[in-house]
Amino acid sequence: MIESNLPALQVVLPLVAAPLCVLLRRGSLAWLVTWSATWATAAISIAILLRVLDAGTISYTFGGWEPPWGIEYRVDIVNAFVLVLVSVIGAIIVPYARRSVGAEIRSEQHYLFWAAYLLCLTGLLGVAITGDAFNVFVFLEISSLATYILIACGQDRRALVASYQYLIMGTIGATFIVIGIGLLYLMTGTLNLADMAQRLSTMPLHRPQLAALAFLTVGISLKLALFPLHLWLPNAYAYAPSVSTAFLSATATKVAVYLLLRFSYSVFGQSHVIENISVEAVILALSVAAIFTASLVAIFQDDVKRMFAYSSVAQIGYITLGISLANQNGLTGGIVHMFNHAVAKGAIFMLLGCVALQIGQPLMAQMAGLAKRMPMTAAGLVVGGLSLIGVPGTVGFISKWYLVVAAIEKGWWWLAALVLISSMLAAIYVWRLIEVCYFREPSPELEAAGEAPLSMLIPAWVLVIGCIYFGLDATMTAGTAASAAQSLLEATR
Amino acid sequence: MNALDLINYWIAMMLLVTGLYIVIARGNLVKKLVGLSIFQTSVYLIYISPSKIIGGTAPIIAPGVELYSNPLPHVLILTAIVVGVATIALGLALVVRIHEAYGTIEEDEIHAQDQDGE
Amino acid sequence: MRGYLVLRVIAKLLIPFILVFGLYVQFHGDFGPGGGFQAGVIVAAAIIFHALIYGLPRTRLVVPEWVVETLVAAGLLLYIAVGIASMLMGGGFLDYSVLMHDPVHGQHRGILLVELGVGISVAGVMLMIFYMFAGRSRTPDSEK
Amino acid sequence: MTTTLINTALLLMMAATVIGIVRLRNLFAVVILGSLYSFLMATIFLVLDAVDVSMTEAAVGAGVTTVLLLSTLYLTKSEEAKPSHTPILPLAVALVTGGLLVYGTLGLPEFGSPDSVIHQHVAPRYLEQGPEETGVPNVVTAVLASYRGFDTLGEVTVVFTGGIGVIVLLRRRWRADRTRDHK
Repeated sequence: MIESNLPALQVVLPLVAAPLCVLLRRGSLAWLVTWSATWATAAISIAILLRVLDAGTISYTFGGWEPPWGIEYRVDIVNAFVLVLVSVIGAIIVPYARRSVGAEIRSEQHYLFWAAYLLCLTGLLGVAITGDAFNVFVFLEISSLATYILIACGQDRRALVASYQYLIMGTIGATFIVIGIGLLYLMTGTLNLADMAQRLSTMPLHRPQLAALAFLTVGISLKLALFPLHLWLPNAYAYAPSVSTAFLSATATKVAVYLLLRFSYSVFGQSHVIENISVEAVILALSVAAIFTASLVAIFQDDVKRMFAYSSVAQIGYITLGISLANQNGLTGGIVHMFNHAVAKGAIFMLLGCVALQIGQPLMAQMAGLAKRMPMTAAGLVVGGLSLIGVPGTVGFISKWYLVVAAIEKGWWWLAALVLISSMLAAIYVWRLIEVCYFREPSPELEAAGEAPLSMLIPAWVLVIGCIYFGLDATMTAGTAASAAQSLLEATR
Repeated sequence: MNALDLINYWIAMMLLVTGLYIVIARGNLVKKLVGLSIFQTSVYLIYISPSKIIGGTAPIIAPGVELYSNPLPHVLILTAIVVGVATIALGLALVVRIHEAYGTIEEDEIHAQDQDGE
Repeated sequence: MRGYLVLRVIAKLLIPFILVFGLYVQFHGDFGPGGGFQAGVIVAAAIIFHALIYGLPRTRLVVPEWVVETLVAAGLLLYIAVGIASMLMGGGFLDYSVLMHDPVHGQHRGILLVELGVGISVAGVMLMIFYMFAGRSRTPDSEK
Repeated sequence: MTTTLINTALLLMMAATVIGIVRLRNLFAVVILGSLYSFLMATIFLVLDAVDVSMTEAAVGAGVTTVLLLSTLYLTKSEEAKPSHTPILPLAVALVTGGLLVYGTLGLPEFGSPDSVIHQHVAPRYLEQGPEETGVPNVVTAVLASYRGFDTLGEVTVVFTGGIGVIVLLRRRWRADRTRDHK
């Protein structure tokens, strides 16, 4: 019974835990519920991935109504990969979060924070797993509303403004997505993505298809913070509680990227739209712009969380760059970078949370001499930073390798050169941090501080070790990404 | 395309443009949310208008009625309305808190205060 | 509002009717327009009406905040519980047909239950939002 | 014919209301116009046979949203500052979006007649077999709670999330707050 209902449980488990947290009302009990639910969710996602690798696409129907009348969950290798990514990161953060949340959030709000965390996870998993267009919107909004809460919990008053701005931008994005889905429904009469793709493939090219593609692309780009629609992201990440930042930076944008992949390849892949217009060229240009602009801005930030938030915008640029290349290696690079960036950025923001526990909002000047007082934290930040640059032996190298190879395959040497040059920019801002942490005398704030507690360091270091392990042996990650890329490309004409 | 749809779409488009314009152009946090809500409702019109069949009735099955309007868009928009109000409620709660923290609900003044603070 | 006798008497008369209307909308949603969501809003409106006439402190005594918070979670849990029950009885998630011997009866039962869950949660959330906004006092600045 | 007329009249009134909302700077007036706007919208849904949607829009748009906006205004400010920016870029963005929508919708298949694709593909099953399969004559309820019941679970979850958010943001810290307020 559990076996056949795995896809439903994947989403229902964190969902049922959220109201339980509210009923329990005690922060520590809510944390225990969250802990159990997230780890079980992670286990389910791995079981699903194994089944998909073994037996191919899984379809699950709700309420016993066969698609397209009922809602269908459809898991192929692409979203199985995303499910594992999201739920494993979601689980690793929970043990870490206990101390961090305890320090940054008022104790009577803890159970609500955990409910919001679980709801956000539910929403993200729901978007990633579903095979129904309108269901995408509903779960996207669950995750978005929960995200606004997770951001607004920050101590700084600017967290409120950041959350408000994200609410405005996010809702505009979601409404664009609804318009896109509406146009698709009016053309095809169905909401099931597979049915939709099949019906679109037999249609001649006409204008509503173009408009639907445009609305969906812009709406999703708002959610994934593609340049120049990224303006909500830096403040949201900078002023949110450390746990929220770590979780969101690792997962939320990745799910949006997945959605872009799903619509542009699986839904529109066989229609006549894709071959007639060049969305790729636009996304390519924006990705390159994102990488360079955001990296440059990151160099001049004094708030370290904000610096890495801008770095996130740049890193998302690499992911969309891979997607826009639209060949085997490019897509593999984009997909594997979803994973690699999630691991590296998750580690960095978790370690910054350790710093925040000791000294509050980590500003560059206050982090001087970090290595002397918090050596493990500083060392982890260095590994994470090297991954962002793409130094061989770290995960970042794997992603950039695929991107450069893909660019060269297309004969675009200039693009390969741009990717390498942009790594220099990342090196500059990472070096700034290393210089401050290792070659300065400890700041007055750090003078009395010691290393963060192990309950926080161990989960963070699990991700740090992930940065190195998956950088040395990429057969698992890049292998899965490659077969995901292949399955996406096969779906197109 | 008959006249009914044309006027519905033109007005929906006008509402959409106006709503979006209010959201982006205005600096008052409450007015932005009003604009956002207009922007969202305009989309409801785009969904519901095509569900109507001329000569049909509401989709509640009754004896002697042959032609019903399409229930599916109705269901979708019911969901969308509820999602919309949850978003607006959250947004307004944020506005109340921002007002308490900054003493203003004008975007410019908030940015000015944040600049001074740094 | 201590002095408004007419308002208070009429309110006392009206509130039960509003609640009954809410229940009608809740349980008649399968035959006419309506359903859990609209019913939840109506029930919440009745209680908010009570608060407007008799004052928030008295309403908080009638319907305490912790009850509302429990309702918020309970409605959602009821909905999920129906889904899990159908899963335990051998169907898929939310497959109401397996809930009773006759699939159509099962469907009808399931629909009533989940609509009830929707109604409870929506009434709870609407009331909670009202409590939260009304419990917030004006900041000094806004009174200028 | 009468339907078309009523529909058109309501739509034009809505357009006028929205222009009022843009121009007015007194936020109380804006909120009341917003409430009127929602009522007009609810009436249009009624004309278009969407009775359930109409009821919800009246309860939510004209009711709940208006009450929430009014309480926010009570807690904050009711006058909007004069706009200080030149609104060319926002206008351009909004117009491009609207233009794209017109571009898309004008190419859609014909509506209003029972032959168009949305009345042919998925919906007929709901109308023809819905009452027998679910025992519920209101097809909207049947689709909402059964065929697409999982969406509705998501919808309740969104409401739940919104409620949690409002509690997180606005719940008073009773003791702590009082002492701080007195300082």
